[in-house]
Amino acid sequence: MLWTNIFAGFGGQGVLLIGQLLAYAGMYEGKNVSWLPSYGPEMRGGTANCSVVVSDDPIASPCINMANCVIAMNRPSLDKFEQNVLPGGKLFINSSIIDKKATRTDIDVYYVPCNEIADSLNNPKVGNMAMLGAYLEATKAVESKSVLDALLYKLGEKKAHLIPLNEQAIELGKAAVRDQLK
Amino acid sequence: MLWTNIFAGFGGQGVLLIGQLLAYAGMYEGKNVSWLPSYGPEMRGGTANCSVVVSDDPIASPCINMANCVIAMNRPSLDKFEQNVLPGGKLFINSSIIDKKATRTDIDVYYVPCNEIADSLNNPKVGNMAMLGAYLEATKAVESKSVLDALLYKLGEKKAHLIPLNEQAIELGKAAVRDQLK
Amino acid sequence: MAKKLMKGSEAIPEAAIQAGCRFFFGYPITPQNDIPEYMSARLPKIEGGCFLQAESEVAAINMVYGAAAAGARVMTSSSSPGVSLKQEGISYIAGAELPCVICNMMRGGPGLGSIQPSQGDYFQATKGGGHGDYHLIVLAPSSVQEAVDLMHTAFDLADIYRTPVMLLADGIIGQMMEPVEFHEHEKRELPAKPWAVTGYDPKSGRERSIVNSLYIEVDELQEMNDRLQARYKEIQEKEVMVEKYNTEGAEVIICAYGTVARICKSAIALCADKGVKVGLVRPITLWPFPEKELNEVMAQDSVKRELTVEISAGQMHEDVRLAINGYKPTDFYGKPGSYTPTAEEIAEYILKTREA
Amino acid sequence: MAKKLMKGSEAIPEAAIQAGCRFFFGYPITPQNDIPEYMSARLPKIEGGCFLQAESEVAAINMVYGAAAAGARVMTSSSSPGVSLKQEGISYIAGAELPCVICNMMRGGPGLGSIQPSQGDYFQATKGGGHGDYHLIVLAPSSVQEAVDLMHTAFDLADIYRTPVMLLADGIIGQMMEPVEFHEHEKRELPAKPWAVTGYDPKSGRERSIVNSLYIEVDELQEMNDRLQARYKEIQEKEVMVEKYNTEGAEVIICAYGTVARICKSAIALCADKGVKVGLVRPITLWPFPEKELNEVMAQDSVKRELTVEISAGQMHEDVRLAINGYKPTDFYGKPGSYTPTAEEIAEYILKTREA
Amino acid sequence: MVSKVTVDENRCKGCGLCVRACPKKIMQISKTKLNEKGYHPAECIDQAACIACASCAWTCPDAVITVEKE
Amino acid sequence: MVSKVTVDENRCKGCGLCVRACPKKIMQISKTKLNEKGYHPAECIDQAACIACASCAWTCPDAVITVEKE
Amino acid sequence: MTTVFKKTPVLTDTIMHYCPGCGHGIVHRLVAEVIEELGIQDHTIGFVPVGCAVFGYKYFDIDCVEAAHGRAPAAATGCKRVNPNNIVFTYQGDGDLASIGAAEIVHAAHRGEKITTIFINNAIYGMTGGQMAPTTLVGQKTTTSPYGRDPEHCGKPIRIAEMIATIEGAAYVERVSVDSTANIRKAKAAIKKAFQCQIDRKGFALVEVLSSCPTNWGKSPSEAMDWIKSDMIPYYPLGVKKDITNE
Amino acid sequence: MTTVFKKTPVLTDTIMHYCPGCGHGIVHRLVAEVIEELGIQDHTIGFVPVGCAVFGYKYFDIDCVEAAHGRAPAAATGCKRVNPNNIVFTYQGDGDLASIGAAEIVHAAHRGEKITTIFINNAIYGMTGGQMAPTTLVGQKTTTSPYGRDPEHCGKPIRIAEMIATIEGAAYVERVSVDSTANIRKAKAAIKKAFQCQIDRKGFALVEVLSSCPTNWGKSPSEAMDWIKSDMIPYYPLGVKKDITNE
Ligand SMILES: Cc1ncc(C[n+]2csc(CCOP(=O)(O)OP(=O)(O)O)c2C)c(N)n1
Ligand SMILES: Cc1ncc(C[n+]2csc(CCOP(=O)(O)OP(=O)(O)O)c2C)c(N)n1
Ligand code: SF4
Ligand code: SF4
Ligand code: SF4
Ligand code: SF4
Repeated sequence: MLWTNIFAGFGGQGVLLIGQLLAYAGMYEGKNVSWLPSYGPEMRGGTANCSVVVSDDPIASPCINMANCVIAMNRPSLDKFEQNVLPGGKLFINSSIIDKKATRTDIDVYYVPCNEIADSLNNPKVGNMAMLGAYLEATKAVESKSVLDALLYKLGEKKAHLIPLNEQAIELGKAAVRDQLK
Repeated sequence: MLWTNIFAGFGGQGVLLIGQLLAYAGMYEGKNVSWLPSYGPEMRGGTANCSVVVSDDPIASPCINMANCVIAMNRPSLDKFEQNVLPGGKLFINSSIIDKKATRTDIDVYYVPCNEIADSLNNPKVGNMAMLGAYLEATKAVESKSVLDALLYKLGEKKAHLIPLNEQAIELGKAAVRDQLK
Repeated sequence: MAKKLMKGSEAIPEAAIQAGCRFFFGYPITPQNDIPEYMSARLPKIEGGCFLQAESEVAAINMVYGAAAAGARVMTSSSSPGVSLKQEGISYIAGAELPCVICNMMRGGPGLGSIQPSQGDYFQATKGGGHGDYHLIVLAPSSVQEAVDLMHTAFDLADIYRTPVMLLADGIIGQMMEPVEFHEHEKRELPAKPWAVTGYDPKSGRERSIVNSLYIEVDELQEMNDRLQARYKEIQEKEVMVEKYNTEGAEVIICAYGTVARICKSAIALCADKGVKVGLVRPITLWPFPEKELNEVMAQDSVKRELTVEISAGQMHEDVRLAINGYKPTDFYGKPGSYTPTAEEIAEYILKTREA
Repeated sequence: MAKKLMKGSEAIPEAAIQAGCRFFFGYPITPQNDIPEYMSARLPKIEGGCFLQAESEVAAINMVYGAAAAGARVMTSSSSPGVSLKQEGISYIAGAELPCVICNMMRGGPGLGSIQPSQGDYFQATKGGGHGDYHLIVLAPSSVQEAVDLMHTAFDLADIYRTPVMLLADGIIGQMMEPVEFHEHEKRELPAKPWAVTGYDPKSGRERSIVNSLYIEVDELQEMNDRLQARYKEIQEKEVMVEKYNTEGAEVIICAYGTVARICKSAIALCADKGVKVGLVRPITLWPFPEKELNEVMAQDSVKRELTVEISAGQMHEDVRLAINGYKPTDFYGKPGSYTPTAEEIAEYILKTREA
Repeated sequence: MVSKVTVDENRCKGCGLCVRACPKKIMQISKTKLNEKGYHPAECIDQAACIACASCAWTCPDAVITVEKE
Repeated sequence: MVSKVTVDENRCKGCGLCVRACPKKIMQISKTKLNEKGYHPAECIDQAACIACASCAWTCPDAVITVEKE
Repeated sequence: MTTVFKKTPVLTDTIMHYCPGCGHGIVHRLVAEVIEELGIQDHTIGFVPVGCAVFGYKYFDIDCVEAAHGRAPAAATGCKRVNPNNIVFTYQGDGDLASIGAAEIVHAAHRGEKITTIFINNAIYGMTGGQMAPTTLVGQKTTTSPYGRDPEHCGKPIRIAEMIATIEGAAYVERVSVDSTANIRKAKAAIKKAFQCQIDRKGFALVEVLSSCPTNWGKSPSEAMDWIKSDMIPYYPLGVKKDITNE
Repeated sequence: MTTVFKKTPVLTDTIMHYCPGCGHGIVHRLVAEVIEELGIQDHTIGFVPVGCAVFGYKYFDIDCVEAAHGRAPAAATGCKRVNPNNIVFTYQGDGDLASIGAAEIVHAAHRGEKITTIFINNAIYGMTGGQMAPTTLVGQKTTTSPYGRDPEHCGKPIRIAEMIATIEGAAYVERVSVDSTANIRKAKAAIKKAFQCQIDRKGFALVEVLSSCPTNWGKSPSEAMDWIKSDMIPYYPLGVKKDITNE
């Protein structure tokens, strides 16, 4: 099993974090993983993306051009990375703020209303977790449990109380795509 | 015609100068010439030497290991460079301060009492010119006239009055080896 | 020990510390700032450890010189323009026969260039960017774990051969997170450092230590150079490291190092999908270059040609050509600057040039 | 004009001045001090000329950068350790596409080394001691007259290709006196310098000049590098200079540059005395290296093998091997450090290896 | 005296230094507007009170404020 | 008081700084002696007049002077 | 309506890349205004540093050169010597000038180089992500002094203006600040004087500007300005450190 | 007989390569005597420069390191940080310290590095054949200022002691001279104090010594000493520039 993923969005949307959580989760499950952020001038420009690989076999390249999955949290990310989904791959679109539909027909596309989900939980920050939930549901790349373990590690004990909220977001994200699954 | 020469002595003995005069003289006579001083730590140590090539043909190397002629103005120079005379070549020894004889038998050796000649002219500085005279007499590499032209150029008009003195030294140097010629 | 997900530029300084490095002198430059930052947090907490931000790269390498002269395990880190500034100092360290580790996270050049990954400093690292006939041992990791492991090797080789060792990586290695394990490292036998300047007691009988690269007499300088060359020869014989991947029976052999080599592995998979067997020879030591090992692979009848892939105008490709010496065709794919080629385009190039 | 007997390190600055150089920034270092000293006496007497002793080699090369940016013909000079310090600056000048001339009178290394002649900086000069994919045009005179003539070439090439040009010489060239003629020099067509920073008047219509090597976007950096590579290709095609000596029907071909090449000529005469015909290919441009020209000579049936002679561990020999690419044997004679081989020992080596 | 403070909204980064500088306390960061770059720009909430001292403009790091007076 | 100034002649470079420094003017550069290195060494011409102030020794750049006293 | 204040045309229309509230923007504007007011736009050459001001050439509407990190004074020297009638200035950060470029600035002053230097002291390395500068205050936390700058370990901050003022060739040296409108006005006057010093060929001129880096200080722009006043100015006293322009 | 004066054993028996009457020899002796008197020979490390003192390691009978030109303060820093109990000093010329090494000395002082620097100001580059130094006096002819140093062209000489004294981390800075026996005695006292400052861990200490280069000044050793007095001291006033060792 080999999952190559690109997570992309605005700086504040937490795409680097959910990418990392996926990598941690994979590692906890004994898989090979890599996480690679883009860095440099774009960062000042306010957009961010990272490549995450989760694989049973040793990872060849951590640099991903064509990915199994692309997660687009905002419009520029969709515009930029739609073309990078491998045929038969999956594209996740934050439908709350991307009013455009995907143009590709050779891939599976999932629309996730991340911001709405976050708003429903009264916390604008967990939109990214909703998206991660959707990704988990559609790919089964790793277990939610592993992701939550990873989150706990990242948050530290002091912020452990935030776990349930994030878990809810993940669940709602999963639910959001369940009927879109093919 | 190719003359390769090594001039060697103490720092103050003017060996670099007579080497240069030979090079200038050769140039005035339309020959190819090169002059190369040794530089570096030895200079601080007080000894000096230079390699001078005078040639009808373009000069291959200005760096000389084995020379047609070696001019030794002091004992260390004799010790160091006697072995560098080509078989059949010429070795000039400042017999005023070198009490040793040459050991080589496959070369022509000339003994020139440079300091005595200089003293006889009441000028301790012209010992080097006496040696140059001896060299000219034995090799005929260039004309004395060219050497004196070169000297005039080096001295400048203001010191032109020193020419006759130097000419005398050259002549005495020539005389000193005339009967040693084979 | 459990695996940890770590950024290369945090794992590298951690590995250095575990390898016994207690002194770090450096100057900030993107994309390697995590290294000094990590050191600045860790070293002050370690007995006898010291992190110092130098006033410049020139000062940093000379601090390394002084600390190495005092017998310490010491390291500096920088990126391309900063490494250029260290060239005089590196030549001095080589000439004075001092051990140290230098990390270069290459970025795009020449000049101020960019802060994106690059492999444009291969020549500088392997041929000697400074003056005189010296070499660095140059290690090129292609994963965070390997960077960690090579850090131990780097310090050991430096001590054993009394030579500066360079870890030559691209920005990707630094920025990437991968699981790493800090396992116990095989201990090599390390020489004592009687030459270090630690204080000379005339009564003690030990000789005076003089750390120096000045040999004003031709013969003395020759002696020093002969010593260096003999050491280089020994290193070439004993310390070559290389990874061979999928080489057996391959039709094309890729030669690539660092992250690019991993992209090539993906390209190899893509080629395999098209039924073309491609192998990879990945030098881990760029100097000494794995000449023999490359030739062993190239000698196979199956192998038709070689392809070097680099983020450069083809710098390592010269060493490949020197190794292969004309007996099989070689080719180059890559660009100078900061453009990291994709697996797809490499595969495409291999397939295309195959038909041609 | 009549011939004058001149030291190389006085003839070189005089030639530079005659080639239109009006600005010199340098820092003292043996064995090239006559160059700044000569400049310090001459330039203040020339309208608009300026000699400045910089506080360091780093400052000197950056003053060169600033003066070149302003459109001047400008030069600096140093010797090995000093040239190492200039590497960042040289990479910047290459990246900003500025013309200038840099002189390196090589001395023994590595480190402080010695002040005797050496050829140990060939790699630094030709492969790029600084970071990134750039090249210098590297000119290697073997006589004072040639140094003088090459000075004109150097400034012209710099302007035409907007690139730093290095005069790479050994201490012998600097210290030696030979007759020189300062004859009129063939004028090449030189481009204007609209890119120079001389003041921008928004009303004038000319574009703003920005001298820069920062290209933060991958594509922009690529563009700059492509521009450089295209220029390098053109230089390789058009500007190779080489001397062939006694090559026709030779059995052995020596490849050597600078003063060493002249010693080899003496060695060739010694071999001829023993009835062995030896020829010499002397690269005058070390970069671009005369690959084609060397191969033309090597292709002769008479030629059995090649021998590179250098005061180094065999740096140029790599370029020779790359050129010959294995189709005839090559060999190396020389030592790293400061030991200048004699004609006699070179001849002996040739004769001995012939028998073997 | 009639004065006018104009903020070039799309160049404003919402840093608030003009707010801090204004002696009349009539500059504020808009809570509603969002410019192209995603910043909440500054605005003058009481042009009439402006004394055209240009303190805001002198302080603005992005030179986005123009001050005019009769 | 009996003092003694000793010059290590073979290490002396004949610079004359001791001559300059001596308040009693009893140091001089030898006109006759020549040492191994070719220098005319310094010498004390009047040991009896020496007051052992060691001015010469303090000044000597080559540390070749030893001064003793009873 | 008359215009009381308007962006000077010597600043281009490009939006500056600086973080919101960064002092660099203020100083850029002041420099540009001074160039406009002195009428020297058409023969002024700017040397921008490696540091946050690395893109300065995009903002100053004059001929510009990007200098290597710390070497702007040397590069500017080369340029000024070629065309002595040009007005040449360097714009440098504290990493650039006070750390790696310490020798170059000392020697530009030592030679009495007729150039003008605008020196932005923001007590930190901005561009590279907030490392310690030689100007970082005692106790200040940065990414390379995570426990706060410890003077026992790496000394107390260096006062560049005072140091440069000891050098004969420096004709005019002043320290100013951009923490308040009043100080910004004074800063502009100082910058103007520093350019005038060059126009009058008096010698080297340097203006040290205490400036803010809200991003790396972890403060809001407004808090950052307060911190200049409360913490920086007490250690870095404002005022003229040397002025021989009237001699 | 008792010995009033005798060569210290901390100087080796090797004959120094310095020219006759060169001030370097005097200062070497003073440094060696101080090391002897303080009883620190067995843990003192000397960092010698590139300059005429390049062979210093042959003369000081202690562990020594040859530093790159100008970089002795950086190299010494590395060493001192490794073994803080060692006494580490640099011995540097004016080309080395004031020119190429200006940044390194400023920052050794800035960090309050606990090392001692002996700075030989002989107003010229000795080793390389008499080029101009930043300390060359106005009007002084050197091989790179053949018409005499022109302050309009390259400024007036730099006063290092005064400049370094402005830096907080410098604990002790004094300028002395070796032109007379009296001044040599004072010089020794200053050198001793500078080492004591390090032993007491007070901070950075620098002693600037006005010294002679008869060879490149074209003067006899004695004339050279006179010239220090007549020409150098008036421009380079002797005395303590900073002393916080009692604080
Ligand atoms: C030779 C070299 N060393 C280091 C760097 C990395 N670098 C870029 S900017 C900078 C310092 C920035 O700080 P400062 O000069 O204070 O300016 P600021 O960003 O705070 O305005 C550094 C170290 C570089 N580009 N080149
Ligand atoms: C990087 C480098 N630049 C230049 C030199 C050449 N160099 C050797 S000593 C020296 C200066 C000597 O002058 P100073 O420091 O004043 O010492 P002095 O000889 O007068 O005692 C120079 C420039 C060098 N060795 N290395
Ligand atoms: S100071 Fe300028 S950038 Fe900041 S909020 Fe006010 S108008 Fe906007
Ligand atoms: S001072 Fe010393 S070296 Fe000089 S003459 Fe006197 S004894 Fe000799
Ligand atoms: S990092 Fe600091 S100095 Fe740089 S632009 Fe941002 S606020 Fe300004
Ligand atoms: S050149 Fe000058 S400084 Fe050097 S040893 Fe001679 S007199 Fe002393």
